[in-house]
Amino acid sequence: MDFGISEDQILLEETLRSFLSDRVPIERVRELRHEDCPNDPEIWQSLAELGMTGILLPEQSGGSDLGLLDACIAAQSLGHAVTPTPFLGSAVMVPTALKNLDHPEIGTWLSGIASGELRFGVAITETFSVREGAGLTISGGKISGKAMMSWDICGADFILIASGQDRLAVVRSDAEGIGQTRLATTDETRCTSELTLENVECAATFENASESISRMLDAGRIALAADCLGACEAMIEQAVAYAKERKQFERVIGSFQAVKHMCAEMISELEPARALVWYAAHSFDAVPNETPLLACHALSHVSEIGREIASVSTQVHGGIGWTDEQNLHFWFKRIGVARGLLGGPQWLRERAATLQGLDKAS
Amino acid sequence: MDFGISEDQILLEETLRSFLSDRVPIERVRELRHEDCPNDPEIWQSLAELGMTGILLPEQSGGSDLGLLDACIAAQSLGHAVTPTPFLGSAVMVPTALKNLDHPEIGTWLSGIASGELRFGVAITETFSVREGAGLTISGGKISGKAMMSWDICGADFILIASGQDRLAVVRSDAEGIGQTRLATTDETRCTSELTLENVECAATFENASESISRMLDAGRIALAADCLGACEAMIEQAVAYAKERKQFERVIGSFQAVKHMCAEMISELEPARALVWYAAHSFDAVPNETPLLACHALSHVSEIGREIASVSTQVHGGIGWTDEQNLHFWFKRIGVARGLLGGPQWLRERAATLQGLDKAS
Amino acid sequence: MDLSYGQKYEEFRMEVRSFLEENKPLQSESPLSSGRRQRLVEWLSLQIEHGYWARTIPKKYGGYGAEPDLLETVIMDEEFNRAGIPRGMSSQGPSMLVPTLLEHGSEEQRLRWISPTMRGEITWCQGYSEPGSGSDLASLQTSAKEDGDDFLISGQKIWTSTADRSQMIFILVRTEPDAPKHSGISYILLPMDTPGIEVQPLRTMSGDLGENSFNQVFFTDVRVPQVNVVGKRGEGWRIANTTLKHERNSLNANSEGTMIKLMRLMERETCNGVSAMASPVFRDRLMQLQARSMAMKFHAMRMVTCSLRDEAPGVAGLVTKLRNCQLNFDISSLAIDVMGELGALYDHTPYERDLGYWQAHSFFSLGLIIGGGTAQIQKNIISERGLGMPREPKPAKA
Amino acid sequence: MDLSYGQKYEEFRMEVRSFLEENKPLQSESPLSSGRRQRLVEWLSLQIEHGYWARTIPKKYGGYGAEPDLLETVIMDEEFNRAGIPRGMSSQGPSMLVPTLLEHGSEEQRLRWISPTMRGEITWCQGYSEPGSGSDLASLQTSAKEDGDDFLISGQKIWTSTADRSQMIFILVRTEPDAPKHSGISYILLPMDTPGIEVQPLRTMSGDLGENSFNQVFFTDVRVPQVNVVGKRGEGWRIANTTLKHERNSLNANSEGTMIKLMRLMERETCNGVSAMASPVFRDRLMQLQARSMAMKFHAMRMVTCSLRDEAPGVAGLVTKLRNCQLNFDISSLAIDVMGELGALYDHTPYERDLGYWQAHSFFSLGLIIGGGTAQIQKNIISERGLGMPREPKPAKA
Repeated sequence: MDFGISEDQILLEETLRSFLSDRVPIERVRELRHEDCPNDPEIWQSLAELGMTGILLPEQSGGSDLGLLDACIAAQSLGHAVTPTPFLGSAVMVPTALKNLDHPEIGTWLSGIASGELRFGVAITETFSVREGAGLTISGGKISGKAMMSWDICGADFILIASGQDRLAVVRSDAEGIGQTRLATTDETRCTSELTLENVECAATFENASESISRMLDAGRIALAADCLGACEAMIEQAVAYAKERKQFERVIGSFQAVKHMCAEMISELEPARALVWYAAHSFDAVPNETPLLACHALSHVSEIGREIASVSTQVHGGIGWTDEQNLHFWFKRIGVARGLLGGPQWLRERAATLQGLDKAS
Repeated sequence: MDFGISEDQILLEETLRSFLSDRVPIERVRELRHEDCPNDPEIWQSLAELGMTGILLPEQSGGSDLGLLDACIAAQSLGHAVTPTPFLGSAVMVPTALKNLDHPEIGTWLSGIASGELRFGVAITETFSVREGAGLTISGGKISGKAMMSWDICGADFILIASGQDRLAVVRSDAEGIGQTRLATTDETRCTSELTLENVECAATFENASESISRMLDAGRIALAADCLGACEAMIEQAVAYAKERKQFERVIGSFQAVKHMCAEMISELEPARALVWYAAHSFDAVPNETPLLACHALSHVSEIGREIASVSTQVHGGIGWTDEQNLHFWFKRIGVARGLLGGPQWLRERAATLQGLDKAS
Repeated sequence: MDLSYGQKYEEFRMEVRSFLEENKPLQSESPLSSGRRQRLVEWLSLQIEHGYWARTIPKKYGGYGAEPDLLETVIMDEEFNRAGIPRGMSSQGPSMLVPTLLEHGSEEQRLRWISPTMRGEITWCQGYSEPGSGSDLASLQTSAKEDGDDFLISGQKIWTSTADRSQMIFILVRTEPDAPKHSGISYILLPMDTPGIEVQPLRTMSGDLGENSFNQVFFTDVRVPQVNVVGKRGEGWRIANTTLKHERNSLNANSEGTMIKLMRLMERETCNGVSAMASPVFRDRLMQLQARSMAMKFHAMRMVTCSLRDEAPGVAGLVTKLRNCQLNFDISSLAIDVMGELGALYDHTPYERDLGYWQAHSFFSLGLIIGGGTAQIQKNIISERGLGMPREPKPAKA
Repeated sequence: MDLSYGQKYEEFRMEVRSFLEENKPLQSESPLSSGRRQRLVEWLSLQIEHGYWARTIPKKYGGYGAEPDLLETVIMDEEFNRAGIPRGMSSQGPSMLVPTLLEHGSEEQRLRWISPTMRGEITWCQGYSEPGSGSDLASLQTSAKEDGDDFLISGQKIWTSTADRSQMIFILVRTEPDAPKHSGISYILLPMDTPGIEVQPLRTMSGDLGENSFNQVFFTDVRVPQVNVVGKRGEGWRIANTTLKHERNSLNANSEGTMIKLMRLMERETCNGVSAMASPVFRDRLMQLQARSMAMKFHAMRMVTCSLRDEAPGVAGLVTKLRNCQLNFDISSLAIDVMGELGALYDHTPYERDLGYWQAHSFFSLGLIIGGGTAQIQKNIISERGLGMPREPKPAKA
């Protein structure tokens, strides 16, 4: 019995965190927000060199064939550093969806992801939330319709699209008939867009892909929870560090019981949530029948404590925490946007109930 | 514009509080819990002499013809002193229900309440919550069935019963076919029972009484909120007083920021709730079309903050607050039991939404 | 309890209402647009003439000269809000400086500053907070050194709204460096175009650089005559507390309008074909907020009544800001939640709801929880002044 | 991560399971019923013989003498829970005194007390808290004055569970009144039938006077030999902290079973013909609690792993009690809510659900939030020891 991360996983985390603090410090994140899209291709390439983009891919694709827990450790570090990157879509969700499907191109695509040559956008929001008349239909190898809140479309080579609960398609991002509009959110570290498709030629289509879609969503939810957990961790660290330095009333504010208890509340919420995310990620490979429920609980729980931690750690900073200059808001907003990205907590909880048949009660 | 209680109302409050602290101190409440029923007839008689039992009744019945706000000030004082009394049923709900109905006995009954000679039990739970197969039917002037969680049945002369949403009946408590079983709750200051009726002769029945029933429930909900508010107030007072006295770590615990902030949170919830209860009570006589919504909001809101205040003020006391000896639990439990008595907060909120037509959204 | 205003006041209400119908005021133009200043001055002057602005300020200082009457104020607020018409001035000159001058200023200062300030001819900003002095405002370090009949001011202020477009600043500076921290502070007026003043915009997390923006102001040997001190030298802390009291009241945003906006949003916003209002879980949260919002509304009426009756509101008077800020933050949180993945849209992007109001409101409410004394300071005040709990003991010297 | 136990441990699990199937132990009898003591001693002795009790205690002290193995402990706990069979002893002798004696006791004390304590022949109670010393335990005032080779103990203890049926007490007393408060305390063992000891039951808000009851214990010139001190005189505070650590761990109630009980209740409980589980609002609260409960379960597994790996758990090791107590209180709150007006039924009244479990659980959880160090003390510890935040400054002498 060993519930925890291994030495290899600790090494992975240390390597990635040291790379990120070195190469993508917050100053670099600040610069990137002025680009049309924050997803810096150089970061992606470096993550590929570190083995991160192929973390879930088999060795024959050039991947390192690790599990979702490893991917989550990476996601947590990326959230901790608020790194702009299509990791969640390209390195977690797309590989999960495609690696068990059958198509002649898949090998090439997956190798391209592992080597960092290819990046994928994902358009899967409508599998759980249809708004603004969005929706997609595939007919005769062509796909048409609209997808809201697609991720990482800018600069992507391909886009993975879910049309309904059981059909997937891959299109080239430069295929004729594709239109995209950047949808700016408060989070300047994530690329989100509206995608319109008019009779777009699919590079591949997959029917009866419901299992792939739900595995993809589960993996995405757990990794997003990990990203958000990392961001929470960073906010608490900053709040505690600031409280130990900042003086008011001739004392460091961290010696005031009110401030201490705010920090104690935050960390006491964070630590058990870490175990929940770890177990959810572990289950994905070890006990997959438990995963759908755990994915809902992990993401909804982290979303809830995330809102509280984001708000309280900002409050610990006082007015300074509210300035752009202090940078704290990058984490605040990353956590805030994660809250809706793969289903809001309320939706996830109702799904958790449904998975247990509890909604059938009369 | 004058939003607040009047000098007469302040006088009423002072008179009642001074009577209660004098004649029904907590030591007397402790004694009464060992009785089969805590409703002491002497207290009722004294409340009648103070004009409390007839507070809502017209002068021709011997009442003082005051409004629900006055009754709520009384209820708040009774909650503040955790006084065991059938005030809520006999002096608020029964007069509200009966005074606009037509029956030759009503004058006698109301006069009896005002003078303190009569006490009523109420069996109205099934108008909002049917459990355990309860329910009542009236046929040919006889009533049969079961009512759960009826109040103040012990020692009552009559019982007011609602059978469904639009029919009321009054029965003599000693009529043949009536059975009652005391249902003990955690609150030892309130008398609750199960009532069974087998072909019981009604002293009066009223059809098409839906307006009377809903007015009665609104009045009851607002007065119960006031009772609970008074209990909350008393708990905060006790917590603050204890925190100013109790020393730990060579300081009074009230000088610790954590304890201060707990008290500040409690009082900051209490004060606006007071205004809500006042306005709800005021609306009952002045703007009755607003009352049903306000009654739901007042009781559900006070129930929510009440749970928090009861728990936090006990925590301020530390282990001592958890002892029987400290008496704090009488308030804790009065608040806890009020939470379900006329609809739990979740039920009341759904009703508030329904009253605004919000449940019709699709 | 009597919630009618009575005939006299209802007549006053009708007067205000017809005035507003007749006079089309300048609407929510950018404060920076050309020609606006002139229209603003005209509009404020017209209001003063009718007594709807500067109502209780004596005529000799350029006001209308009426007796103070809280109900009239409440009615004017209600009617301007109802008509959706801004009073025209939200700067800190009329709301904070003018009351201070009336209470502590010299006759000369009153005669010189009050009238043009109320008419909008002069915009003021407030120089209180410093990067090192937030909750502990009295620890401020901006210094004013005597130099003949002048002071030379050096230091830095932060959170200075409208500094970029103000002609004047009222500022707290340390004039007596050796006095105890609360007794060494003076309250000084000075022009923003004095040499040595530099204004830098301060970007906040909301990214907003519009009308609600903030600035940092840097002072390097800024010369100001000693006669510009308001009240006595060294008494600035006490004088500033008069204005801070005004600020605390002005931070009490009413949530009624926001609640209505939220309900419209929830009726309109659909996910998978079902409106947010049709979700029992969202509806339950909405009803919780509605009850809290109503409680705060009636609480405000109670506080107005206390003033009318000249009663001390006690602890009830101290809790408003704490609860309103949290309420507003929670209202925007529900709004953001019902919009799901679109709840984070911002910055005038397509599909953004209510012009990005909800995210902005959320940032702004969080700022209010922090600003004007953090929630922690509020709770200290509530427990100490309101409940009579002891102050924390002074720490022993290390 | 590897959550399998491996073959060796699965075999051990099967051994425990078949032992439990074969041996019908004494069930949840009243601890006061006659003959129970004898059956308890037999049952505990049988367990020790097979190594399921006193497993790691050396043979010479009456234990089984196995090497410590946390997984074996976990498996035994799981299997006893699964079978619904109590270990037999929940008193503070085995859980708190015995570890202390093993660490700090003299050889003579170990030989004399450990074996009969583990076998249930002696029941111990714990005399730590005093009415004036709750959170600030080190301020305790019960005094032990030297009198020849003895001490004379006078004072009062509170929250002394099982004092009414214990043969012995381990107690903290002040032996050096002039020493600083943490250095004047000694840890002493004494028989409860010593003249001068009086036990009074302490009723709590839950009204419970059963197995979970508490007492006050009064000491008037109670004579005890000085050799009964454990460890060195004046070192009681340090020694007691060993046992307090054991207590903090033992307070970590697992909520998994309670959650299952709540789900059953919600399926069964109907209002107006609709079950509580069919209410989206109640279901949403249930799912929130389920997520929290799962998080605490996995957190506990992480903590066990830390011990297995001999890793320091850091701040994560300090948060368990705070979060579990609040979770348990919140679980019972939902249960009480779904029962509506019947949620308050108590004291074995008709229609009471689950034998009054939920109200009792609510009172008990609130007690745990307070007991064993209030939530406030927990948060001090988390922030100071876990996050390295500074202690509050010592107050200046008034």
